[in-house]
Amino acid sequence: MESVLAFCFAVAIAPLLPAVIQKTKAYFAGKQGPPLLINYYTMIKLFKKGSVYSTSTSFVFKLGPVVGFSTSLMMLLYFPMAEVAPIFSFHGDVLILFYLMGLGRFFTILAALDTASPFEGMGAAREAFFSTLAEMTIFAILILFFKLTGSLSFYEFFSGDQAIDLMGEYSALLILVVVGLYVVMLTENSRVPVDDPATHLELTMIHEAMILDHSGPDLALIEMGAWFKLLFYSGFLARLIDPFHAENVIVNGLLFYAVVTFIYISIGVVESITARYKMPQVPKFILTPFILVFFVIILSMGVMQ
Amino acid sequence: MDTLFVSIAVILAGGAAGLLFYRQFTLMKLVTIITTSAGCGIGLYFVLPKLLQGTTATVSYNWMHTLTLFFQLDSVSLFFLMPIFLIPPLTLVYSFHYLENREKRLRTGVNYFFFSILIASMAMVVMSANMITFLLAWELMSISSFFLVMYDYESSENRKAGYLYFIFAQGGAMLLFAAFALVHSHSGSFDFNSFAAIPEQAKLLIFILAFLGFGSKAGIFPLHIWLPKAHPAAPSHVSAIMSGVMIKMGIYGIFRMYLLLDPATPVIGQIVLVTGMVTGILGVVYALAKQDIKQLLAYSSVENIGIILIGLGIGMMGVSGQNQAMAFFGFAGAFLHVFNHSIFKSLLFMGAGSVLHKAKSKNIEELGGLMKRMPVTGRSFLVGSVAISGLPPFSGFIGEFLIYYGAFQGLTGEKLPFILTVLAIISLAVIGGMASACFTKVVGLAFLGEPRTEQADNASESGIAMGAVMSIMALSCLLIGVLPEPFVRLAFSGIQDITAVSSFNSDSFLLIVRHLSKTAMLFIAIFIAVSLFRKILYLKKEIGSGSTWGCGFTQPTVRMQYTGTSYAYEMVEFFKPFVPIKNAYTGVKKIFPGKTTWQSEVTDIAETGYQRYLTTPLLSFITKLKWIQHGHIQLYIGYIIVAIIVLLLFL
Amino acid sequence: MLELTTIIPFFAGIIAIFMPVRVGRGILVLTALLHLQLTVMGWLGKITPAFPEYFAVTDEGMLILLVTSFVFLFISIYAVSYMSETEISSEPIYTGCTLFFLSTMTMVTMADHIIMLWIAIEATTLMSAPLIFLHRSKTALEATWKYVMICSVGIALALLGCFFVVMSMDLGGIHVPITFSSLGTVADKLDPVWLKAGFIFLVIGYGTKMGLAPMHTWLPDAHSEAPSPASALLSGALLNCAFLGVYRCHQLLYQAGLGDFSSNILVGFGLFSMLIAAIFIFHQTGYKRMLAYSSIENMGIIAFGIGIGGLATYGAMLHLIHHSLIKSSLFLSSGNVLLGYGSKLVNKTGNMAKLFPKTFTAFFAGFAGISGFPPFGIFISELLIIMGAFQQGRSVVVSIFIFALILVFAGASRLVTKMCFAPCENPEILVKENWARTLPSFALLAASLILCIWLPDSIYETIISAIATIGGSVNG
Amino acid sequence: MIELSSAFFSINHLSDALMSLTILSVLMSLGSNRLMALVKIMAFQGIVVSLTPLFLEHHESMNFSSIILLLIMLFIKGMLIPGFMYAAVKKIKIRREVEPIIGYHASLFAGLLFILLGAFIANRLHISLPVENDLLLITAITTLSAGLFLLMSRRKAITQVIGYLMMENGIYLIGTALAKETHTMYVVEFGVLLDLLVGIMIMGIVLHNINSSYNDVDTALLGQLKDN
Repeated sequence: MESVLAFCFAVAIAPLLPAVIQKTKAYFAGKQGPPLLINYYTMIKLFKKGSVYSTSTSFVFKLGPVVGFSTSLMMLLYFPMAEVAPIFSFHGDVLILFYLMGLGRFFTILAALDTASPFEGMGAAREAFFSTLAEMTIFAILILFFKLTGSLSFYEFFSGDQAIDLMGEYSALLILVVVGLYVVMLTENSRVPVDDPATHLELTMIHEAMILDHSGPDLALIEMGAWFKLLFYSGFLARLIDPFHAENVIVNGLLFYAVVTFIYISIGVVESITARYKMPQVPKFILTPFILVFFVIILSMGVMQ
Repeated sequence: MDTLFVSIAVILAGGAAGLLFYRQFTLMKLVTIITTSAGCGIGLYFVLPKLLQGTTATVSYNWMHTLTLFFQLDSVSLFFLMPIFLIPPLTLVYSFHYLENREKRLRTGVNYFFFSILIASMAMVVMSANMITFLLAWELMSISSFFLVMYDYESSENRKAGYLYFIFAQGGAMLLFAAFALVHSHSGSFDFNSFAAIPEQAKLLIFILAFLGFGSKAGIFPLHIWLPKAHPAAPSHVSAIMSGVMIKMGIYGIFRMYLLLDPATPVIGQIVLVTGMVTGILGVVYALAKQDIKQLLAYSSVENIGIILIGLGIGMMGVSGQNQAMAFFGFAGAFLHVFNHSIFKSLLFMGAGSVLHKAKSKNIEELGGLMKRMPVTGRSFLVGSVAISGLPPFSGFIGEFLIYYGAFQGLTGEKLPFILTVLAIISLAVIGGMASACFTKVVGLAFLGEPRTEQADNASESGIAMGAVMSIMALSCLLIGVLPEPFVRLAFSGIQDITAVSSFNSDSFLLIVRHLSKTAMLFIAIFIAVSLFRKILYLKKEIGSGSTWGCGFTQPTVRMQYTGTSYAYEMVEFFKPFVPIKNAYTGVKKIFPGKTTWQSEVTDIAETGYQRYLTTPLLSFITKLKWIQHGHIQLYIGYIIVAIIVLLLFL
Repeated sequence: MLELTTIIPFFAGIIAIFMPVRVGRGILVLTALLHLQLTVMGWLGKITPAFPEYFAVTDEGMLILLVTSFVFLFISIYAVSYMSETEISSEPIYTGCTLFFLSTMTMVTMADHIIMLWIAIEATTLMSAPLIFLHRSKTALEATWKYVMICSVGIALALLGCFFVVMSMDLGGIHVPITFSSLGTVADKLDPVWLKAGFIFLVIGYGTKMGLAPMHTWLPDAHSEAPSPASALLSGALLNCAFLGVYRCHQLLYQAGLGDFSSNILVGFGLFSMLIAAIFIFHQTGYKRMLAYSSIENMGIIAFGIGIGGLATYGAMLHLIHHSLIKSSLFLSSGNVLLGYGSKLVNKTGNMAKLFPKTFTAFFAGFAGISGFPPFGIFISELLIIMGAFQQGRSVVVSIFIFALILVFAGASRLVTKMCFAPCENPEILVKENWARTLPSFALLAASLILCIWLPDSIYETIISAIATIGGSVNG
Repeated sequence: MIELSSAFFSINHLSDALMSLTILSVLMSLGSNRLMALVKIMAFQGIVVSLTPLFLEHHESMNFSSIILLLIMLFIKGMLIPGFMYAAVKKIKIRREVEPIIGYHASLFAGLLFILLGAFIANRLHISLPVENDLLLITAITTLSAGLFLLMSRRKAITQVIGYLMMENGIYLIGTALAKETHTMYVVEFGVLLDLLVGIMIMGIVLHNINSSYNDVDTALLGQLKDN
């Protein structure tokens, strides 16, 4: 029951948190920024609308948002949000979940290519490339976590005797992992400095360029999927760095979401103080955390023995 | 065992029928396809229960007084018999509408004849239990597949491909001859059972020879270069069987050799693993770089061979590191991937064949928009693409999951094994990501968007036989992905006779498999729910249609679509030292620039390497020696005298 | 009276020369049949030599006699049809000379006396030279000149070798007939140095005839210029006979305990021949020359196998049989190609698969067979030779062996695929193929195939006892 | 050198005189550029060589049949073949060997080297030889080598045939030198005879054809069949 509630809460709060980023950025720009509930309004607005489909597209175009949304939702179902056991969990779930994210990406890319638009194709190519690089880091992190906990499941990473704890034995190693995961989060969720969703030129976009032709409820599904995904990644990070462990589930949950909000704010800060990298620089940026984590794995070999 | 020989006989009879009745084109196709498929059916009917029960059988015949033909069935061979009997009937049915040219009826008959020989010889390869039998079947397999590749011999590209394949086949066979002969020199016996008893220090060399020999068939890097040439050359049902089944015989050989030698040295596992990683990554990068669908699929086969080898390598390292779980899942994963790959790669090749058949091109830069024009082909190709990218809930994921699982079990190792395992996992991830990129490219550019040429625009759906087969295979990809347990069990029974892992208890893992299945079903449920939700949202709403948003550009043409070259360029460039890209750009000159061109070509580094360091020097050396036969008798007599003098020096 | 196998063709040849063409053809085929009949009777032990001081029935001799007789029958059937299509100076000369040729080759297989063997081999040169010159072109003349000149020099050296062998007898103080069979019994008493010197000259001499490099130089010229049935005979029968000479000498040395010396020489010649063949098969322009070089390669393989000893000798003997069958089939097919396209150049041919389906089938099957693909026997023989070589621990030489095999295959398959599949530039078919000219090729291939499936006991036992004399056995 | 000179000083038989004549003929043939002269020299050499067995010590007890054989040999080597060659040369317009591959002076020098080589080999074989007839062996080896040398160094087909003849003579001499037993006697004679017959007949026919198709017997014309 707790798990279901935690899940519902996560789904409900997912649209709220990105507004925090916008607020932060507005603060840095000296503006007031949109209201915190802006995304809910957007959602309702989009759901009410109809859509215009390009004559070039086929059913795959409509499949994209649905698959993307479903896969993001799956992540939340299996991830222990707010330190509550997830609804589903089994040994090995991380593998299938990250691959499901791959499935979502696969169809998003296809939907983009279905429009026959050169810009969307360009975005799709970058998405395919950068996410492959990010995947390397993710799997390196999984290797490390398996080494530390002997487990392949989100829940087991953070529970049981060998749960990962930043304050624990390997804190030095974990700090590097946190940095790596942070970069992966920025990459996978198309944030600055990898991608700039707020840019004006389609040529320089990645994710936004891919969804140019989506409208109405389809676009809403895509947006929601993106929010879930961001929540999942920040939740993952939060579980790593969360220093608080309260007895009460609700208090614990609140503390957890406080950390999550902190991460969102940090994203806002990063977006405000850095600019997007030039495209050729991006692979280097994404590869850096991989090298970090790989280094950590090598180190762990010495530590574990 | 007799049933198997009956099935082989029926298959061969089917092939012979192709030759006999070639004058009645349709009748010939029907008779051949039905008979051969019946033969395969008999085979499957025999193999499946045997595999699940785990029985073994042996038969031997005396041959030419001194030699014996020795056949043996164990779980490994039974497992590999599965795709051999399963895929060909499907491709044959497909070929009913694929080979439609009545004028080539004799050639079609010949094609069916060699097709049946190929099936029979592959079955014999897997069944054989001594060197002679094995090599006999192996060579029959090579030569019959050569004829299959040469079907469209009118094109010089195809002839070159056939030639290249021929050389690699024969060269590989020679290495096998050497490997087996080395074993024979130690054991004095032709029997496979004698392998394990030979001295340990000889095993590494023997394995490497055999690895290269089998690898040239399987397509390990850099012995793969015939694949991307032969597969585009062959008719699609042949590519399907060659890529789906035949190259797995190379894998079978490698694995069989390993089992027989039973080496203690960990080096062998490491060699296999490293080769697998290199093959997998470079295979997929080249696949990404190619614009010819069939060539791309061929490189993708190289990639999948890499994945399978990674699985085997993980398993072998598990055996040498006494890590039973690692060994078990490595082997099982490789086996399952062999099976899965045979299905989805055949499916994809058939899809490519269907495209080639109707849209008259296999270059994705000349296709586009086929999803609407060829719905069945398009949908099944899409399913195949998702499956081959290893994405859930389709079959490709299950095999890769097992390999991942095995590899993660191996993280308990030390030093080199540990680092190799880590690298294996990361390469699998990279391969997975790149494969998605590669297949989004194919599907996205060939089937989606707007047609780039008139031929593509005029394409229509292929014949019902082709569509039906592709749909069946697509469905089975989904089935294996959603209900993997029986198939995982199948893979488990495939490795039950391997002594190193036979005592491993896999029950706890079957639980995980059930979870995987549940997750897949959950995902599908959510997917359906979301789709319904979306349907509801769109109820009674205005749905418009218009042209794609051109970002302000008002006169879009189909040529503006993103090209495959550009799509892949950045990713390919990332691997630049290993994947040479040649660009030719004429540049913009003058104030009012004229027409300008930009060309990009990716050359296979192995191919150029062979050319630069092997064939060119060798040929120029050979040319330099041509003066020996220089036409004048005086010199010839001189040779005789020199020969005498040299020999007299030995006196 | 096994000598009848020599005498009958000889007189038949004389008769055929003076008979009209049609009768001559009949005589040719009839004699071939009769010869095969007598040979088989010889095999069954029904007839034996009448002059035991010169002739003897030996296992290896009978084997080669059978192969020669069998191959000859099909070649002569083919020749009947071929000769009616081609322009040659005089068909009776062809008929007569092939019969003489058969007679002399038969003599080689039965000869036991050292000098008788030498005479017989010399006689084969004499009888086959007119066959090469049959087309009377300038190139045919040149080929004949080279053939006669080089072979004569070689054979003269072999005579010297014979003297040396006799010399070694004198030094050993032995008084036995100079036959291989009696020398074999006292071989250990022969003077080793002179025996070895004798072997060197004999192997050079007979090796010239056999086509071992570097004495092979006449072979490509002669094979390419002779009419195809004659080329088939040269390759399928004559080379074997010359090989028999080498084999006999090797046998003698083995019996004298000098087997290592002669084996090493044979291995060296074998490898060198294979490499030379490989060099010239690449970029070869004429297909008959290509086949000729392939013969050189195969003779090299046989010499290599015999030299290696053990299991490889069995392989070499099988190789000899199958090479004869397949190579003569190939030359017969090449005759059809020559008739069809009117050129010996690979570039002038093409698209055989469509233009000459029957010939193509025979030609390609033969090529596959000669390259060691099953279901033809060379697959087994090469495998056994490689295995035998590894068993003897000769890994370096066998690596060269394998390298040469691959090289030859790469070179030959390029030409063959070109001929069979590449488009032909001017598809003007001069002479159409027919069954009379393709069936013999198929029959020879079928023989190889059948021998690969079912090797008759008597042949097997004969091979085994033949190789036992040089220390070979199937069990290594 | 000492061995060599001792060999020369041991001329005390008629056979040794014949040997010197043979060597002389060899040297002359190496230095001659006229085809007709060559043929004559060969006839001379043939006669001398055929006569040699008569004057060897161990052949003194010859029987009737071997005499007959010897006579046949004399006939063929001294008359038949030279006659044949003579006719051939008559028919051909060209009378000279022009531009040999190796010049005449060099050829003569090579001839001297062959003599040295023969002496060297004869010396090496000294101990194992049944008959102590060094000079015969030296002559034989010299003739053989010179024959091979002619085969390799001359362009005209006729000269090559002559080289072949000379080689046969050398082989015959070696056979004679080495043979001790009577049973080997026939071997040598018979073999060489057959060889000669076969070789020369065929070569004659071919020579005739070469002449009629090329109007020359230069073997440089016979270099069309090649692989480079």
